[in-house]
Amino acid sequence: MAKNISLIVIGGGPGGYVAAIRGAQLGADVTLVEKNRLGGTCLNVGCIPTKALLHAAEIMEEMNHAAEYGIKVKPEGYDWKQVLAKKGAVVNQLVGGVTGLLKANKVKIIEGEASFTGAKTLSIKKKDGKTETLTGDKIIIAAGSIPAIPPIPGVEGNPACIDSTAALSLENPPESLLVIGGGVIGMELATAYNAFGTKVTIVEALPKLLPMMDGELTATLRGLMEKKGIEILTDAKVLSVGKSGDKAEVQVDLKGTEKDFLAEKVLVAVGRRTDTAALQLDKAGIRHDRGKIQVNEFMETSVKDVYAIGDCLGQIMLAHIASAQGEIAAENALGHKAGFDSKTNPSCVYTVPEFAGVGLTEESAKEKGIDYGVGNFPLFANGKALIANGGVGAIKILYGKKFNEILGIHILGPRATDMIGEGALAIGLEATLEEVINTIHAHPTVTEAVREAALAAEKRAIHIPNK
Amino acid sequence: MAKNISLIVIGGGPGGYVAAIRGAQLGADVTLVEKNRLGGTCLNVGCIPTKALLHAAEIMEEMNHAAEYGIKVKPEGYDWKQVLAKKGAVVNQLVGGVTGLLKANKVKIIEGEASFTGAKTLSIKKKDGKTETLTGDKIIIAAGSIPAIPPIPGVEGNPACIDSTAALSLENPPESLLVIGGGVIGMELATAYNAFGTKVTIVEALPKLLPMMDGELTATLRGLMEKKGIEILTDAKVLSVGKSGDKAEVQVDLKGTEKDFLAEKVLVAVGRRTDTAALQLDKAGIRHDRGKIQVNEFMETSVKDVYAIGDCLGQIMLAHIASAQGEIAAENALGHKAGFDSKTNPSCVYTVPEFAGVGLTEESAKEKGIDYGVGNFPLFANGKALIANGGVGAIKILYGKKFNEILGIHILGPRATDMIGEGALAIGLEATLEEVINTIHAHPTVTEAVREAALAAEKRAIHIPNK
Amino acid sequence: AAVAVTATGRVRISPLARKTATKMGIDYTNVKGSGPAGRIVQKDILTAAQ
Ligand SMILES: Cc1cc2nc3c(=O)[nH]c(=O)nc-3n(C[C@H](O)[C@H](O)[C@H](O)COP(=O)(O)OP(=O)(O)OC[C@H]3O[C@@H](n4cnc5c(N)ncnc54)[C@H](O)[C@@H]3O)c2cc1C
Ligand SMILES: Cc1cc2nc3c(=O)[nH]c(=O)nc-3n(C[C@H](O)[C@H](O)[C@H](O)COP(=O)(O)OP(=O)(O)OC[C@H]3O[C@@H](n4cnc5c(N)ncnc54)[C@H](O)[C@@H]3O)c2cc1C
Repeated sequence: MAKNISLIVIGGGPGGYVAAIRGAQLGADVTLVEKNRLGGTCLNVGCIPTKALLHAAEIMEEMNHAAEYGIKVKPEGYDWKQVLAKKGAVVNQLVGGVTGLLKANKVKIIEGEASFTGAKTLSIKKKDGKTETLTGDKIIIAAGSIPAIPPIPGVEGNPACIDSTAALSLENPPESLLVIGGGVIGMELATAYNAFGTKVTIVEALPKLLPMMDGELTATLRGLMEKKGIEILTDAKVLSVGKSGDKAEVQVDLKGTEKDFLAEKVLVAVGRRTDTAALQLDKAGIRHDRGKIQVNEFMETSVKDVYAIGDCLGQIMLAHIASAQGEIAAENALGHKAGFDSKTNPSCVYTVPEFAGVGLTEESAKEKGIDYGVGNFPLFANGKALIANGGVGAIKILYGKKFNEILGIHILGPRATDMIGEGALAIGLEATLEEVINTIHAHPTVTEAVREAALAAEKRAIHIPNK
Repeated sequence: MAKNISLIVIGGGPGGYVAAIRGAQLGADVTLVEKNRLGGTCLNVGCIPTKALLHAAEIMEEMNHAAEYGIKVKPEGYDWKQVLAKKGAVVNQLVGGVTGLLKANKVKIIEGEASFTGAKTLSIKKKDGKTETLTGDKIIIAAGSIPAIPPIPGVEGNPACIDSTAALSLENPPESLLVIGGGVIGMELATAYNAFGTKVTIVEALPKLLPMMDGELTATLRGLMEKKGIEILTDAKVLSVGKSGDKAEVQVDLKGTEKDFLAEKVLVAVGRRTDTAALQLDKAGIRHDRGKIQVNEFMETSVKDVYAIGDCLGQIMLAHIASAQGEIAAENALGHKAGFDSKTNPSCVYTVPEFAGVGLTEESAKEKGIDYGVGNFPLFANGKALIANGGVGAIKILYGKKFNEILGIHILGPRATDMIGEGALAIGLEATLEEVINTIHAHPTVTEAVREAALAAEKRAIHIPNK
Repeated sequence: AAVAVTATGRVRISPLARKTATKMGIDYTNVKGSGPAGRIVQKDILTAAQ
């Protein structure tokens, strides 16, 4: 019997564990090295715990609106310990699931930190104190990322300043929270704590929140969040963080004028940086740009047989991208040929309502000089949305003027993050407006509004007047 | 200027009002005749009020589980008047919307009942008592349907026996409810009243509930509903309905043995029949099968220039089908050419969790002798579903063995009715497993499980072991 | 229906139609598409095969 190819995967996040499983499926002897907890950022301190917290927040909000629907409840606040316990239970169940799946796929797990000592040799500082040398036919790096600390005076070492990880395990919702950064993480945690009664202020240096998302719908979302009492400042730069009693005092430059804000906690959510320092990439000769590993579309690094995927590339930092790249790297490592293409990549923001987009935004279409048209449909004209959230939100389709091909779909509304699946498939299959229109959309659903947005593009929407 | 084509639409439901708007968009002078309320069954006593009631029911259920998520509420029951008021407000808003849209499209509305007096002439018995004769270049019949009363002794005239319309406006949730018929309407109203504390029993004559839906997932749903305390009997025939005090006594034949059930109300939900008696179809020579109007794929009846759509065909009785056919009929009436194809038609059931399917079920694939394979993915292995409902449900993909083309997608789980949009598009675009797999599905969403089901079909699912 | 070949010379064809054409050895570049926006669907390939 021929010897199996040996594959080492560094990192057990959604990039690494998926690569390990896919590698095992394709017949490799797989070893996975993880220095912390299986599941990585995503399962332990990222996607999953934020969404668990947001789910509790959503129930909290729903309680407050129950009377409108004729459901009588006396809201009695929350039991924060139980909120965290439920979140922890979900995380543990999923981490347990991943552990079980790795075992079922006969992946060998080493608990420890890997560093390169040569092109294909690793030294593992194990949790049990021992050091092990490891070498494999193929290596996939999936080392992920950690919160970036911005060079703002007074942030580092300040106990009032927390990162997203700490924000997911606070002892109690703070009475006030200032969020530095209006990206996805900042907006989601702002949404969650706002529901738990925290006074939230978001400070974003750029003129626009959520850089990946369509600007028009982002503006609508901003208005909705402000209506809920979240204060949002854009074009606003945090100058420094100081102390005032047991609170943080945050100096903000608001287009030239300085303003001070007091907050019990300051969430620093300005981005994430790759966690590649410990890897000693240079010893292997792996090309990187200040810690961001460079790869081609096959996820190959500059060193033969070494691949890299996910957040440690410092490009699109999303769990499903890490997983998609993980499958691709494993396939290429095992002699298949697959390339990565981000065109069907959905971006989701778990605000209330949810926000999701795929393909080009109006901003990116303009930037690329594409001749595009827009179909817009407001959700107040959609029966299901009206029932679900009073009809708040809208759907927007961008299409190419020449062939009517779908360039982008953007959804702000209930269930947006799941409805975007249709949009991604439409873009993947190079569908045109006609094909979306010819697909029957069930009544009463929010997806009907996707079809209506396509109809609106052709000035023949049924449930709104066509301008 | 050339005279516009005149188009008469009979019926203002989702078939008729959509046909009227589409006709107006294409330049016709449109008159719509409605004997009752604009919006038809769907808006007034169908899709919309049931979903509004179910939304309240869902909040009710959520309250009971809030503590698990750390949200402290004291459930204090419901205010039924407010439940109905909220439902009524949604209905009125949507009916108002339709009325406004018809006006904006310059559709002339006549309140009255239409009957044919000749091939293309109608007599309208108006609400104001007058009679008007109407004739048009083109006529679209969208007369819809009404609840069928089965020939069960003791049902007709029995005040304890109600139809779906009455079930949507009860003075109070009954203490007990026996539902005759395990179709969509029966299952949805059972779900709603169960949440409001009614003791519900469903009696279905056939061996299977929900005839349109995939059997395996239907069985799962049945188990979930039974766990909630709903009693479900299949292969069970109601023999007669009698009285016992102020309750109805229902005699049921359970595979040979007779059993009696007491219930405060008996919901008769055995199906619907076309509402075409008043139309006097024979006077126009329109071919029909006991009131079901016969049409071809262009929605043309046997009489030139007369079209029929929606429930009055007695075929697929769904609002989105009526609307789709309405657009097609209007286009054909106005000189375009469009054919109706039901292959992308999604079927949705608003139970908890939701249930939706598109394309072939396993039953129909077998019946057609198609060589199919199945990919199955349970939602307990999906992070978002785990957060949303504890991971209850599953996704199932049927594909052709020869080309891997998607034949059917079936979803039991949170948000199923909106997620089926991706499935319908996949079938409409003749996608294969590969395209679904190559489409990136966002994390954490329930739609990831659609991709996993496709992976499972190829024995390479990531988050479950592959058998 | 429009011709399925776009101005850029690409053929608009459904995945199932493409697989069917490959399996049956049919050159689909000149097949007329009957799907929405002129996309070639499986039916067109089966018709062309006759
Ligand atoms: C608060 C928050 C919310 C988020 N929400 C979402 C969301 O909703 N959707 C979404 O798509 N993305 C979300 N993300 C981003 C997502 O978590 C990441 O994109 C994803 O985890 C990246 O996966 P990865 O496998 O590349 O890296 P990671 O998940 O970071 O995993 C890397 C793993 O490698 C290990 N490791 C690193 N170096 C070594 C070494 N030298 N030796 C051994 N082990 C090592 C680490 O311990 C870690 O476990 C969120 C992130 C945060 C912080
Ligand atoms: C409880 C319930 C729940 C439902 N839920 C759903 C669901 O979730 N999703 C879904 O897709 N479908 C659902 N349906 C089915 C849906 O309501 C029908 O398929 C849809 O309304 C059919 O539309 P239509 O326009 O053909 O007929 P209808 O909506 O029945 O409209 C016909 C209209 O024509 C009028 N009319 C009839 N005869 C004449 C005449 N001679 N002159 C003038 N006017 C006339 C009637 O008054 C009526 O307003 C549900 C039905 C019920 C009863």
